[in-house]
Amino acid sequence: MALSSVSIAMTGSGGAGVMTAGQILLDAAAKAGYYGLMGRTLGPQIRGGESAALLRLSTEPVQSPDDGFDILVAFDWGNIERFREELPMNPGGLIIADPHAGDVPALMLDAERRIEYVPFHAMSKDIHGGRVNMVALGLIAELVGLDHDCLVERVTTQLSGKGQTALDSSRAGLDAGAEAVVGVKGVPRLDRPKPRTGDRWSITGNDAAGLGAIQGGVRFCAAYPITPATDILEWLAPNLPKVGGTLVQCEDELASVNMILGGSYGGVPSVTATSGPGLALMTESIGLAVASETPVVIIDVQRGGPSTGIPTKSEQVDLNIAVNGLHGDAPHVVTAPLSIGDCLFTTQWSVHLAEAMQTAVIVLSDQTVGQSRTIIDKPAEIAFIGRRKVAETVPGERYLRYALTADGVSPMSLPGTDGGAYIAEGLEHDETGRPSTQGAHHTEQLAKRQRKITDFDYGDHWALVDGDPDAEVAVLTWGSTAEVAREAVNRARARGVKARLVAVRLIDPVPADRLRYALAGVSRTVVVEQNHGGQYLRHLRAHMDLPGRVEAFHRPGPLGLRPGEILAHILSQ
Amino acid sequence: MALSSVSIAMTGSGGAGVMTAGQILLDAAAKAGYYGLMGRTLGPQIRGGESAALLRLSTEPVQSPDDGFDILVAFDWGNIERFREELPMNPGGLIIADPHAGDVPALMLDAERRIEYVPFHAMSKDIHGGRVNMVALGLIAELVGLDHDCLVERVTTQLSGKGQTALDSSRAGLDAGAEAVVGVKGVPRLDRPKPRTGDRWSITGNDAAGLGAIQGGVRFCAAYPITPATDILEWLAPNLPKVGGTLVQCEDELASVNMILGGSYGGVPSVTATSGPGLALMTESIGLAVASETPVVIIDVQRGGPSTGIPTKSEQVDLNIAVNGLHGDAPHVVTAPLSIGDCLFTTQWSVHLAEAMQTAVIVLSDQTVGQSRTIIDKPAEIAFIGRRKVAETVPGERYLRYALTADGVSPMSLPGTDGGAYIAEGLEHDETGRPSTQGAHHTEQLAKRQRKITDFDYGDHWALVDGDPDAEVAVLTWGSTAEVAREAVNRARARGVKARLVAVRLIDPVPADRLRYALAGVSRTVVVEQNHGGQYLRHLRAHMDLPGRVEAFHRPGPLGLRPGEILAHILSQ
Amino acid sequence: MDAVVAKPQDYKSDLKPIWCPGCGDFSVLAAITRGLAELNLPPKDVALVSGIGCSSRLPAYSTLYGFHSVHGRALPVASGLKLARPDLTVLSVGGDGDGFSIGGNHFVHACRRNVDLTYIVMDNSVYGMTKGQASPTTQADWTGSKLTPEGPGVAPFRPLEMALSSGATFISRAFSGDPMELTRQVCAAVQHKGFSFVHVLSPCVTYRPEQKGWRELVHGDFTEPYTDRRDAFLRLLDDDGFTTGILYQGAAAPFQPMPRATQSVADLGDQFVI
Amino acid sequence: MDAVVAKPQDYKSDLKPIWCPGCGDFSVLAAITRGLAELNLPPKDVALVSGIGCSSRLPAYSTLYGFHSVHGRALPVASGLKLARPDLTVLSVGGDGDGFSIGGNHFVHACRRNVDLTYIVMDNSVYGMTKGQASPTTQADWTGSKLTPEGPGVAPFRPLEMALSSGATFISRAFSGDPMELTRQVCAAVQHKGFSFVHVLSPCVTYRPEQKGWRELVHGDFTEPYTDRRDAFLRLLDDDGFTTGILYQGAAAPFQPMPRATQSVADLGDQFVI
Ligand SMILES: Cc1ncc(C[n+]2csc(CCOP(=O)(O)OP(=O)(O)O)c2C)c(N)n1
Ligand SMILES: Cc1ncc(C[n+]2csc(CCOP(=O)(O)OP(=O)(O)O)c2C)c(N)n1
Ligand code: SF4
Ligand code: SF4
Ligand SMILES: [Mg+2]
Ligand SMILES: [Mg+2]
Repeated sequence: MALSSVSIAMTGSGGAGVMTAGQILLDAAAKAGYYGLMGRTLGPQIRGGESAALLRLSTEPVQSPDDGFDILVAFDWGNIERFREELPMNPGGLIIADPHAGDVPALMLDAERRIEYVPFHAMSKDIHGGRVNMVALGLIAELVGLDHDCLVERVTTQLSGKGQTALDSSRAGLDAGAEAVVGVKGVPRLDRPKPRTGDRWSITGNDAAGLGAIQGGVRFCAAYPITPATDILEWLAPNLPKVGGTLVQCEDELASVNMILGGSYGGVPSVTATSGPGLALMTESIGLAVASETPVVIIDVQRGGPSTGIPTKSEQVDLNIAVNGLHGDAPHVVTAPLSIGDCLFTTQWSVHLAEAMQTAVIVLSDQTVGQSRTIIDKPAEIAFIGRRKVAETVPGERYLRYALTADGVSPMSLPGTDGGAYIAEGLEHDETGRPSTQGAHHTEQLAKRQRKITDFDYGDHWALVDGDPDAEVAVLTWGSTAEVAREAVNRARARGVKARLVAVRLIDPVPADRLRYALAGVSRTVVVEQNHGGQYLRHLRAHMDLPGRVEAFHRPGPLGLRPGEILAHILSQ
Repeated sequence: MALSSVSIAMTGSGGAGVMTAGQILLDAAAKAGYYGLMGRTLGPQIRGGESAALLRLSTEPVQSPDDGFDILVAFDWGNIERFREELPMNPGGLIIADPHAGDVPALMLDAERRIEYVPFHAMSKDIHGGRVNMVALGLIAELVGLDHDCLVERVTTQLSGKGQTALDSSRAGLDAGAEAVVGVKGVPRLDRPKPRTGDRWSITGNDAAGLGAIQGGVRFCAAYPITPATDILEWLAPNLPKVGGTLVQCEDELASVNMILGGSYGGVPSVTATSGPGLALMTESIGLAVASETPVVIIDVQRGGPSTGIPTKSEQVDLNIAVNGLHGDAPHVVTAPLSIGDCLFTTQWSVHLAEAMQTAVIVLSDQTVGQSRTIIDKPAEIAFIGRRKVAETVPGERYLRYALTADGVSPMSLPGTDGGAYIAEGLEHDETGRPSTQGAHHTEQLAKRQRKITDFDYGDHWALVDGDPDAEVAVLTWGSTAEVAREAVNRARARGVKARLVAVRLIDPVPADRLRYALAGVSRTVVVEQNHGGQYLRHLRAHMDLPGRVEAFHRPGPLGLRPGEILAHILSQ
Repeated sequence: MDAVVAKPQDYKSDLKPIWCPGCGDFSVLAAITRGLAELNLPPKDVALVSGIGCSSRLPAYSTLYGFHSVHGRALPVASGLKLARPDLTVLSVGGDGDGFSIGGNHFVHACRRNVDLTYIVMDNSVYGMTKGQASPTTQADWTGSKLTPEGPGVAPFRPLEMALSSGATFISRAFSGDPMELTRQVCAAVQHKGFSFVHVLSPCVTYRPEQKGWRELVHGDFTEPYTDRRDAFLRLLDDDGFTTGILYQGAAAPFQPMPRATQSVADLGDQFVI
Repeated sequence: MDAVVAKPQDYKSDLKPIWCPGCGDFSVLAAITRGLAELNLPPKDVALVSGIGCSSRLPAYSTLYGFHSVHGRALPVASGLKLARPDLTVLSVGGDGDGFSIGGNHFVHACRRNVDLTYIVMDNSVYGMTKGQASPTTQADWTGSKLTPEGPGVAPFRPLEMALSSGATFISRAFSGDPMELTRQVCAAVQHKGFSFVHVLSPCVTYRPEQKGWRELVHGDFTEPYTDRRDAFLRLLDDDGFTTGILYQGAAAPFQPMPRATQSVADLGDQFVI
């Protein structure tokens, strides 16, 4: 039984080294020529709580989880009821358990389940300094057909600096695990990897977002830590200085967003990252960015809501606030990365959009793409670099900061420029920036701020469109569910359904014409998203009529959407 | 020429006493048996700037301004260009100017304009302690046919306590003004008032909102001043203590909204009032109200936006943020008063809704209704009083704060109750309130919080529906534009157009079934609102299909919508 | 309950804390329950309000009424509750990030406002919940966080000095490792009429393991509370941050309670009659 | 402009202030323009950042670069600007409500952070812009506002003490009615390396007409700036709120500037290569 992809979950209490093992497995697979991704789920305990590493390894580039896991390796069963539902098993899936941890709990059992017991604990005890996770790793790699040397090499790199003893005992653990395979039956194995050239990257969505920001031109970041956005900041903090930029940890999100307004006013492209609660605190000042036409990028790594909600789990639930959360008529831009790897492109593009339109861009990432790690080919260079239309000022001549231009974008002067002094203004103002309460000024500035967003040429990047030209069903989705939806569409097509994927990166303004074109000809449009309220569908409805029969397919987290459930929906109608 | 309503504007620089004169005129008219309303417009100067009192007096109850003014009395022309557009004149309208202030500025002149010069300034100089505004008042009252004695009586009441000299000079001013009428031609006069019994009130929308809150059961208010909401707070501050309540001035809006969450958790119905920028700061904690199911009422007196915008002018621009401004899936309620007087009913009803559903209710008032004053018959008693479903707890038995009830409302225990202790929780939780990350708990609590809002019986109060049963055109509007729209509908009907008014008080959840019923049979639905983005229409579209041809009719402020422009739209299609 | 003598267990719920083994917050929970038992306050009449953070999870581990609000907003929620319900005993608890960073403004203004409630801050000079970033009380050169790899580079926030400058009327400091003193302070703070601030050095064993060494640094030198702000200030100028005890207790009147009604709601409208 | 000597008029725009005749803020505007002229700083290299309030309208009356931001957020905007553009001279201006009420947290943390900028607060103990409510510096028994008819009932905020406790490195107080001293302080503050705080008593003639009497109360007794926090504290304990002069000037290094690039952006991705 050889497969193009195998999904593996490892669970265990904190300290068992589940995450380390997962990361090594992913990187070793990458070295061996595979692709893959790894998500993570954690319990509420700060330390020592249960956790699970959720992997999928594949011969082809893959950024979606499978419906379930083919192999579940349980180091122990602590608090399994808390995240049982995040561990769906594929039919015929194999549970490998340690007898030391007791019987497999009833809630893990169903008709199709197969169980093998392997005494990881006892085996590790036999090794001096032996660790359960290394034994398990050796076993899993061997099971799925990953080259043992590759694995050993990876562990060696990972543990370099920990001393020879640690290396030796790890190696012994890997070996012991690999040997234990003989006792295990009915094992799904991966096809051989295809030969590929070129570098590959192991990267999380949050790191990719940080890199995208810098590539887009960002040199200033001010932020306040919040799960699951902190990693972006923790990546930017040491990396920004390398390229002449800086990051400031602020007292709160009110300070963060206003600091980047200051940095951007100074001419330095600026970013902040947060999650729902922090975004809520920022909206007043995002409105200031809109009114004063100061470019800023706010990355919202969404988590379960409302309120404090479920900070460590994922949902696509901040579309409402991102699109409509500002007071007054405040047009701005909202984007969403379509995969872990796409966090790079979408963030970089968003910096470009913010700078080009002198507005606020909110990037709707989420915990799923942000905190998952994937293997990708080294991305091609992306052309987008934030470039502002800078004003050519003439000393002595009145500079019109908010000039009524055809495209709505008014050339901006940077502090230090002679003849370019102006007041960035949050009060309504005339073309010079002087406060005005006159209806004429208000209307023309409102229209200009709208026009620059609506009339901008977003090019082909607004969405990923893929599938049958003569499709009957369109799966329309946004942000992080794109790859899951893509897999569902591919499976449907494999079953003969004419289907098309439309995965939207540009959430607001709604690219209505392009959407109509992308959906042309379909008789069913299935709108897929991971939230309770169907926020994207409502947003689309507000702005356009969708063609054909519109079917809402959405449910809340924490379990991410699965290709199989979307497929089932496609097939069921 | 006798009219059922006359509209009068008075303008002058600060200190000229324009507002005092306006208020006296309105109250005197009320005493004489008329109805009416008075709006106000002010320049940016804190003191001494230009201002205008904008009145309409009528024999019938009236809460909408007319298209323009029949009489404009200018004490002077300082900075008139700044608010010229807020002073539209009716055809044949009369400008009364003081030669002392120079010629009537060109921008006030057009073909149909008639001008009379009256030397207010010189006349007031002739009186010991004489003031321009009293002379003007005497003149206007006489012109429009208001009983001179009524006016004198009102001035006497108003100035009681200022001493006999002040009274004498005011009286002399009124007399002089009244006598000057003989020189003025082509004067619009009011019909005689109809005889009425019962008390009448002179009240602003902001005061009415304060009273509505208290009548609804509010006894605690925490707030931070902001134009144009401060008057609500300034009314509540001395009045709450009379009924055993209190108001706290906070350090900011973050404190305000969280203080009322605390007060409400304690069992005391609580309110805050703010405007757009303050609402933006509150959204994170309004989300906490939703998740923790703590009833609170937030009155947003909308002003021109975005950002600091136009603080002293009106717009209906915070619908987006009020409806969709919370992060996560956060169902709550949004209402809007339909007139100055309706601020009383809608606020009281909103307290009732918040308490009954244990949720956050955002009331979208605006500067137009909030800061205008009107004459109304003393309102009938309103039954709605905030009443929470209080839990009957049994000491020793586990109390389920977030019990999954059929209607989604879970009985709430109040601190001090034995056996009722629980933690109000912003993390996702199970029925007891204990934090949980499990999908099952999340989904059931999301559904419950949605259900209690969606399934609630809002009764007939969701809207005001009026007009022809066999209407072809429906004018669909919300909040403060209701009365203007009503006048437009009435004028259309007078011209033989079959028309209906649907003025919606319940903005969110969208009462889709009721709306469909109210719009049944029409072939055109004109959606009227005062903003740039057409926020309400988008909101409706997001939730339902409107019948017939849908026509958007909206424009931004500061000039309030006029019946005439809506009528023109109705007739033009 | 009034007649019987309360026991600390009466105040403890059966929910297992998410805290790491050895976290200082366990002792703070114990001291609060012990203090409330000593004061014999019925659990139903006490409310605990918190923000977000490891320390802010505390209310759920009690049998009291509680509000686990949002990050930084515990004090306004607590103040609103106490103002609306003066009959309750209200405590607010949380961390140094919650209280001095995002909640810093409310801290300052709560000290000024002097509402009769007790604020207990579990200070570990770190953001525990978000996995170890610098907080306002972190030393400028602490390089333990990836977010500030060169150290935060900012002079630490001085909680006691800030409280005193802001006008707090009860100010003390305790160490979670000295539960008796902590309990004594909790009792005194709850009994104080007005805003009382208890600054607790409460180690984060996970992200600041070196704080286990606090035991050696702590010394109980605020023996008698000063009643004069001047004296307290002078004392603080010599403070090394590890002195425990009640520093200051002033006598300003607490902020306005709910008044008694003097008029019926029905009559309120009379003022609008012309 | 570098060669020529700047004149105060060069820094003044032709926009007519919305301020009431006699408002103290006129003098502050004059002192800032005079001070910048004395320092001969080209207007194009100076930025003025404000929040919302009467006083916060000041930037528009200058020929400088400026940001009229939102209520309470002037300091973060100014800090971000200075950090991103260390070559500029950055000043932030605003009122007591803007700076100590809604902006109180940023004030405290800006004092700690010590970014090299100057913060000038025009304190009139009232919210002028919203027509006369109590501010943090308003006396507890001031009954002039309808919002607090019995007076705010809260002890006034002490700006200088708070700044000192928070770690500000330059602290002074001036009176708008003494323009020479005010100008001197503006110059010294701008020249100070680090965060400088100038507290200006600037009467609101409209809502606090009694403040015209401040002229009689003010006395210039902070003659030499203290360089030791202790001394400054001791001095403040005797302060009546009307002492003018430079109280304190410390020597802590300003907060991190933008570093020089050491690597090309293209190489950043290398860390992800397996
Ligand atoms: C508005 C908002 N911003 C950020 C966060 C993320 N967050 C949660 S707890 C916390 C800091 C906790 O630190 P502290 O208050 O010191 O508590 P500790 O965990 O150390 O006890 C932060 C930044 C949040 N929940 N909400
Ligand atoms: C978020 C927000 N809340 C409230 C306001 C209303 N507001 C504008 S200025 C102001 C206070 C101004 O007082 P201060 O800063 O002392 O300035 P002054 O007018 O006295 O110079 C307030 C409360 C606002 N603009 N934004
Ligand atoms: S992370 Fe630190 S503060 Fe949080 S529970 Fe663990 S030891 Fe305590
Ligand atoms: S209201 Fe007061 S602070 Fe505002 S401009 Fe007038 S005098 Fe100055
Ligand atoms: Mg902490
Ligand atoms: Mg002020």
